[in-house]
Amino acid sequence: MSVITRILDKNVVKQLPKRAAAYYSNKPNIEEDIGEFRVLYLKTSKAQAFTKKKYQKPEVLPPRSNEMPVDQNWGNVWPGPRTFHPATVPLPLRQGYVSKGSPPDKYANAELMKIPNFLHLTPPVIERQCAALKKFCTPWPKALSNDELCEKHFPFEVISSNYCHSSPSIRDPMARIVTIKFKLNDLKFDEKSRDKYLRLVGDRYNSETGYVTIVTDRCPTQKQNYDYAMYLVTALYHESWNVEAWEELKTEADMEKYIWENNESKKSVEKLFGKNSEDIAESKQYANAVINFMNEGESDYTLANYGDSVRILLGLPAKTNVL
Amino acid sequence: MALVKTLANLKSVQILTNKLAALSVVQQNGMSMYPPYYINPIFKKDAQVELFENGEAQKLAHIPTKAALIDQTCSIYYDDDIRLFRNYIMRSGRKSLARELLDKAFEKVKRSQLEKFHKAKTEEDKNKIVLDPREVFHMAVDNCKPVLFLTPIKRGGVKYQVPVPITEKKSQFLSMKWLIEAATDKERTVHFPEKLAYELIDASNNTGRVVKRKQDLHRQCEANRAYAHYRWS
Amino acid sequence: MLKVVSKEVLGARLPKNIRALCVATHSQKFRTSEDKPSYHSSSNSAQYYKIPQDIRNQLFAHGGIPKSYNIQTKSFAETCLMVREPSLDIINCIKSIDYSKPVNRFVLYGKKGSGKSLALAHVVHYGLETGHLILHVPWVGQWMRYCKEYSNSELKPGNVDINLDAANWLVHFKTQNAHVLSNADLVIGQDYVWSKREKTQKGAHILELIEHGISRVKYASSCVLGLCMEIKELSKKGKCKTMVAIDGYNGFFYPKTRVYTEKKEMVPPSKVTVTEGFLEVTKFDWNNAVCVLTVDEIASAKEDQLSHMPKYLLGKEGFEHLDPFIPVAVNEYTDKEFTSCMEYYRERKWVQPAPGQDEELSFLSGSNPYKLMQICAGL
Amino acid sequence: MLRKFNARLLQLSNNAACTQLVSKLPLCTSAPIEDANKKVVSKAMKAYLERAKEHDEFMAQKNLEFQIGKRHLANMMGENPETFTQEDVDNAISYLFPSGLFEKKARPLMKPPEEVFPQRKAAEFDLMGRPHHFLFYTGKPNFYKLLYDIVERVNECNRYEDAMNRKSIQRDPNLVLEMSGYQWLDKDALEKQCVEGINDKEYNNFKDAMERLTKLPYSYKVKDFIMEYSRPLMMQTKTHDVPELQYDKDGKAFITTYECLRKRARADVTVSSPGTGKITINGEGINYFDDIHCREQLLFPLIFTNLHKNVDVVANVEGGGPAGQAGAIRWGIAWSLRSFVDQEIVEKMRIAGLLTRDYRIRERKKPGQAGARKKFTWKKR
Amino acid sequence: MRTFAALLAARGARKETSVPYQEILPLKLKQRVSGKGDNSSDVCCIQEMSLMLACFKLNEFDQSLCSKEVQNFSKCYQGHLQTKQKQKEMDEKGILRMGERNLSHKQLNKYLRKFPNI
Repeated sequence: MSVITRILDKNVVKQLPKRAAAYYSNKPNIEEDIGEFRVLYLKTSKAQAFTKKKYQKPEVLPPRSNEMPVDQNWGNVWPGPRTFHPATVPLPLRQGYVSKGSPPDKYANAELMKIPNFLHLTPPVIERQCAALKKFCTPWPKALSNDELCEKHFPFEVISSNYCHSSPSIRDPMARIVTIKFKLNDLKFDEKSRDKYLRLVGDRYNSETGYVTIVTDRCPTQKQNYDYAMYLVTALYHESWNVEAWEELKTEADMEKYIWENNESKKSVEKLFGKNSEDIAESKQYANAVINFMNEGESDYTLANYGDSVRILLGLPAKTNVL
Repeated sequence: MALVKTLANLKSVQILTNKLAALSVVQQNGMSMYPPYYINPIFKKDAQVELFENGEAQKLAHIPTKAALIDQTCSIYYDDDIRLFRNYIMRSGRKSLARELLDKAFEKVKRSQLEKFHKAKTEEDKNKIVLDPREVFHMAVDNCKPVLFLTPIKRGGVKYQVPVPITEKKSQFLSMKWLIEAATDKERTVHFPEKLAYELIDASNNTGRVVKRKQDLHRQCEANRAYAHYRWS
Repeated sequence: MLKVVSKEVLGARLPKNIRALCVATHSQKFRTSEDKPSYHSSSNSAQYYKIPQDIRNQLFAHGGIPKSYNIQTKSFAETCLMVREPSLDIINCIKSIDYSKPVNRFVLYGKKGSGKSLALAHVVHYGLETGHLILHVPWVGQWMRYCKEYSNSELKPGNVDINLDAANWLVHFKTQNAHVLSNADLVIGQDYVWSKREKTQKGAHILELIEHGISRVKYASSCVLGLCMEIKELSKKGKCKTMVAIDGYNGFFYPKTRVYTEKKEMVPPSKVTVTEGFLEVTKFDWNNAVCVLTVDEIASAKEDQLSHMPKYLLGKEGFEHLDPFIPVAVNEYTDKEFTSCMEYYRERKWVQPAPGQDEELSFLSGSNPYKLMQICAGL
Repeated sequence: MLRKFNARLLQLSNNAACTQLVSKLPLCTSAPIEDANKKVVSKAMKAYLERAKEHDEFMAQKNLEFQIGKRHLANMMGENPETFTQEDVDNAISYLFPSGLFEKKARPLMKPPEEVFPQRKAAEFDLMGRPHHFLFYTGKPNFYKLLYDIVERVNECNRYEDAMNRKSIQRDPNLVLEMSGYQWLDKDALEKQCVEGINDKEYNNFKDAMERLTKLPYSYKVKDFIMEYSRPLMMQTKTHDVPELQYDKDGKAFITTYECLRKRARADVTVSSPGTGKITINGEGINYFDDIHCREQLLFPLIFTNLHKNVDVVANVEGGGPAGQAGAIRWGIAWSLRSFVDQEIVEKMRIAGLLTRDYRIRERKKPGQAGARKKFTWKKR
Repeated sequence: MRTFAALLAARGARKETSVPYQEILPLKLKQRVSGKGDNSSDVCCIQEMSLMLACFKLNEFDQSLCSKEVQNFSKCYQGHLQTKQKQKEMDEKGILRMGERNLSHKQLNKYLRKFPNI
């Protein structure tokens, strides 16, 4: 107990006067209550003469969103695409990540302005626009119920794009491009003309789908490009039926296909048996195997096929399947 | 052996995980791409079986493992020592060349052992010949391992060569290094695999240059044994 | 939900003695005691047969077995070949050949290291056994890409001789056909004038031609050419049955060679003297013979090794030269062949038995015989 | 000085004899308890109350804004504002403001203010300015209380151990607290729980104390306490979900793993079962790789799971060298095989390092030196 | 003579009391020790080593004949390494144990912090 009293004595009792002084000094000063005493300045100083005018911030109006009724027509407030504006959007949005504290709000938040927004394409707005457009649409012809029918009656597919947007010019350079698509089989060809057509068309023909695609974009307007495409289609068709004099000079090396009759293979078989190939019983299937082998390229399958036919031709026993 | 290693891993893991939170920006494991608490993979099948039997695997369930290296597999032909040896042979990262050389050396070992095998008259002699080149390799490395080595220590301005015991790891390294050095020290006409095969067979029979080198080292140690108490680290 | 559970296998470890037992029980089937190829049938497929030492010396003393396998035979202390499907197939066909008809050409093809040369060796062994005169070229690439020496031909201006190789081949031919060449009927059908003083008379024994080529190396190439022609004529006359076996036949059609003229211009294979002879004997315009050829990527330069298929390797010219031929595929080991091979290796102590070894090795090698041999070498 | 004195006093305040003494002394500037009715409150309290009022007003304002905003949003989206939930709000915001930012927290949001603004600490002292908490003057009362609690638990365990020893009862060895699957609360979480800032040293102290507690033989007695301050670690195998098997037309099960990366190589790997162990790499077989060690790498996951005879592998790989490509395919095979094996083997594969993506890549060369690390030879001049 | 005496007087053999003592550092020992002198000698297994070397010499350095000695030696060294490792860990942590003689500097510092000499 004595320890405590000693400590108390040391810390508290000795400091009591100080504390008391501090206590009373906190009391309100009586003189101050009367008011400020005017001072008479006899000598004007420079500092006194010039008082800096305080900068007044221009008054900022409260955001427009405060006045908005909650059942307003939003499509009228935000009719078209536009960068985000905090005062117009009545949502307490926030964006950004800070490690401590809350994310920054929408005012002066550049991040919100950077990202795209769909404020002009809210569901009710889209609905309204669709409804407005509807009266300009005609019903789909009933006869063209499926894709096959469409393709049958309209084998020619013309694809072009029109653009409508709010740039200074109403023309878009992309609008001039015209693409024409049709199936090659819809054109009537014989073997030779078809071959020539394919050579003329080049990589515009897709052998997997059977479509020819012609893209024209060299003229300045869509109309011109369309006309040019039509011209191309016609010209290509008729040109492929033409036969030029030099086309007769085609040799074996220029052939795109292997034709057994024209080749060394036939000669050697004839020489081997000493008679015409028509007289050799097995020559037919041998010829087929060689043609296959040559046209489809070398693979284990075609080669084995070739081997088998040679065995039959030469009268050798078929390949024994060991195992 | 593998188990001892895994246990060592485990310990280090515990220590590392404890330290993990204290880690701030600087990683403590050098330039490694893996965080320090990753453990080395245990990919040998028998090592894993042991791991699961003694329940250590349970503790590993929460610790991520590093990816197995490109020359580590669980194949029956995988051997840690041989992998090490191959990497010692390797120069400037040409691992496939190193592998080719070592495989050729093993082939040579096998051929010459087989030749001896076919020449041997009695069954007893035949049984004595080790035909597995990998076994030959292990025998050779074991036979070349020194038990002591000399380290220079300065005392009173004079350098003394003091015999010092050697750790298992360093002894193995020296043994492999000597084998490779012996194989590189050759004429131009002889190829590395041939020479290496020759050295391996010699060393496995406890003869040859490398074993002699080891014995020479031991001899020197014996001569300097009086300085043995000079050692301090 | 399909879940393949593999539990017990993860820990599969067998003690050594049990391993040894496993190996001992299901062996023995990988060998056949039948060492005559003519008796080999599909029941012997995937089995090894031993070539007797004397026959080996006669047939393959100067090549015929690839170098890597040759080393292997030394380590194994015996020469064994596996009876495989392609060679069986060819032997089977040869058995049924009507020799009066034009020559049949068999072309062995397959990926690198799939065993084409060894299949050819098997067929050659068969040829020896059935008393064929064997016209065996161990490796055309040796002539076209690694020839020992070349010089402009004197007898055929514009051509290039590879005399040392040709002489070597003549020696090879002589040893291989020692049994047939003793036949007195084999006589030359025309005069060969080598120089003013040297000539070989019509009606001389064919051995004289060979001997001349060996002793006068300068004329070796022309001798080879002459020999081919003579053999063709003799076969036509029915004096002998011939088997033409050429390894790396596409070398004769691969345009890039390492044979040069004296002006260091590259020589196409058609301008190398020996080529003509071998092209002649692979035509179908003769009879009493059979051709077995192999086409191999390795006979062409590295940058042209794009496919192992015969038409690619032979080119248009080569294909038309051979057409119609019988392609025979040499594939990778089947499972049965693979196990048999591994059994053989184990029996020869080439690999030490270990559990799970076969599966692992078959995966690593892709069942390719040469790759398997390479991988096993280091184990 | 005063503060120190107060602390001293507080230590003593447990002693009942002293309380009288303390209350009698006019220590603080505030008036004694009897005058509490006159609504004289301490300065600290006054400040606090002001702050609290301000905060409440602020929150009310924000709440109102949020409610109005929500109605606006419902109106924009053409929905009924009464049934417009927070989930709808989030969906609407992500539709109206499609942000592609990687960090999800950084995307635009509209949340109730309680979630947006951080919580404030409530008053820790009464109207007179006297703290509620006995450790108030440590500055971090909650944290030090936690340490204090830990020591309490340690003592408790020790006492229990002594009692057991006296009774000579052996401890049941099965009742061990297994902490291998747990991790202590991290610093941020602890700070949040204590609502106090904690520095690294203090956090280490906390961890050391907890570890000492768990190491005691009878620590399982205070398991609940320990668990409160630890979080279970995720099983490594469960860090990624194993995908369900897909089936093709023939009823074959398969899994395709896209983007298997290693070094500069990139592969797409399809594993299908049942199969025969056939491997196809860019249309070729195993021969695609010349080197054996690359082939071994492909074999590694297959032989490890013993499925090398039961599955087929198709891989398309591009970029990099052979080793990188083999590594990429190895990872792809292992990653796909998870769907074909059971959980135990997945764990085994993980321990074998098959399921870890190898991120190591070539280190770039630095300017001013010969290589990535190698320096030029030092030349004096 | 006189001048010399005068010189002496001028230079003045100062009295001890006239030079005030200045305490630059506190006049007591610090509460810590540095770890500089902690490196202890690492000599071990001398006995085993000499036995082994003697055996080597006897058998013409054929290691197989001295396997027992080699084993003893390596075992001794392994044990030594282990104890060293353990000691190091202890030192690192600075754990105090009762009745330990050779204290590391970390342990000493810990003691000094607990029982400072005033």
